[in-house]
Amino acid sequence: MTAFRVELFARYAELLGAEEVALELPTPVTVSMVTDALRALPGGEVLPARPVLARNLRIAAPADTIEPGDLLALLPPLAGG
Amino acid sequence: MTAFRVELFARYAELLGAEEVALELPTPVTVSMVTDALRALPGGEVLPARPVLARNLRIAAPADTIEPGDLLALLPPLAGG
Amino acid sequence: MAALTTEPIDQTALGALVLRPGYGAVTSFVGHVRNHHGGRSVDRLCYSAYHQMAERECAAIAEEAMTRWEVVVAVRHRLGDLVVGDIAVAVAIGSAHRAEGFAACRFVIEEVKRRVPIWKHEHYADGTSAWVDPTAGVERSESEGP
Amino acid sequence: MAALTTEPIDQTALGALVLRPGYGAVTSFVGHVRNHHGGRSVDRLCYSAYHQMAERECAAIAEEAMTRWEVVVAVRHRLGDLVVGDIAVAVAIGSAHRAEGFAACRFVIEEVKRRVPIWKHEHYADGTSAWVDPTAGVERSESEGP
Repeated sequence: MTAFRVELFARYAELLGAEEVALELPTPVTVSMVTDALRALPGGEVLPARPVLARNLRIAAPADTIEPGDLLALLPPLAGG
Repeated sequence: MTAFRVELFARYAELLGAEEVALELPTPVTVSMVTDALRALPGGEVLPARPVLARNLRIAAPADTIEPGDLLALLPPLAGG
Repeated sequence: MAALTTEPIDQTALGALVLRPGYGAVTSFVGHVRNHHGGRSVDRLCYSAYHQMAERECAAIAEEAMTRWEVVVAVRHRLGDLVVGDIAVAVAIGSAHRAEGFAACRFVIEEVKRRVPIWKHEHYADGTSAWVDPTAGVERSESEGP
Repeated sequence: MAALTTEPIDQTALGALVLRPGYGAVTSFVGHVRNHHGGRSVDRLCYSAYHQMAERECAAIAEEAMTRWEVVVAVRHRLGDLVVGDIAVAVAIGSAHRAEGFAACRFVIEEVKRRVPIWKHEHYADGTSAWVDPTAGVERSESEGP
């Protein structure tokens, strides 16, 4: 198992009622495993099927592998500018 | 004959040593007659063959006719901006 | 220089940052808070960001522009509470040539909107609020009532 | 509003002129005096104009832009003595949409350079001076030394 934390922002932080979530998943962990685990949390059911996850400050692909210590963040649709 | 004045600017005012020139030409007066008359003045020989003349605040064509009271100005190459 | 700020953005100061003695052209884009969105009357809004990634993306966008064109780039995005008319985002491009300045300015503002993790929570005149989702129009917030 | 001014141009004030509550985008172009031209080191310069025609052309250019795009236009050109770094010309465009703002801003600055009767007398570090002729490079002034 690998333990890690995912930062949440804006509407997604509101939906899940937290700015950070701690997860533990069987190694090797992929991005889609993380987003599926977030969607299984209370409030997570309204997340899109493939929400955007950033890994080490870059948008990650669903099949990317998560390493221990990676910076993870779930990104709602961007609305800057 | 028609009498009129032509305003001069920038390098052309320097060349002709005046900011305004008074001319009298046989009616009907055309733009090219005005520019030819200006080129015949002392210092005017270095003007281009077809210098730009503005008539009533618009660029005039060489064959345009000048009416008494028209605002005339000889424009060196523009260099604004 | 940090791209994100909670202080009001000074466009003149931003333009001065990209001025070089040999660069005469400064092209800029400034986005102000509008008084309406999606047919609703906007009172105020709040921008938040994934701070570390947003700074990284702004720096990367500026780098990309400076690689593609011979320009100097400055970008600022405001965070926190803003009212109608406030500057939300500003881009300034210093260049020797106009064409490069316009191309780089357009590129930077488009990329900022596309790539920088910033979110906008709008508060409307009728007391409601919503997170703005440019991919789907305006979503009603779950946390605040109509 | 007069386009020609002998006072320093305030870019922030110009941007404020084109801001409307429903128009969030302000696109601007500012041209500063450069420290060189045609391989020569520029100290200062003097802009002069055919005042009445220049005002008329600036107003016509703004009108044309406002007809072609849904924008608000402000243009200023400085006259008189300027030093390196001073703002010579500034264009600000207010619009609801970025694309229109960029298109109108580019149009206005190109037309100002092409159509407005303004002339530039440059003074160089070596003590010489010349009238700038964009159609032919730099012409040596007849009235001043080598």
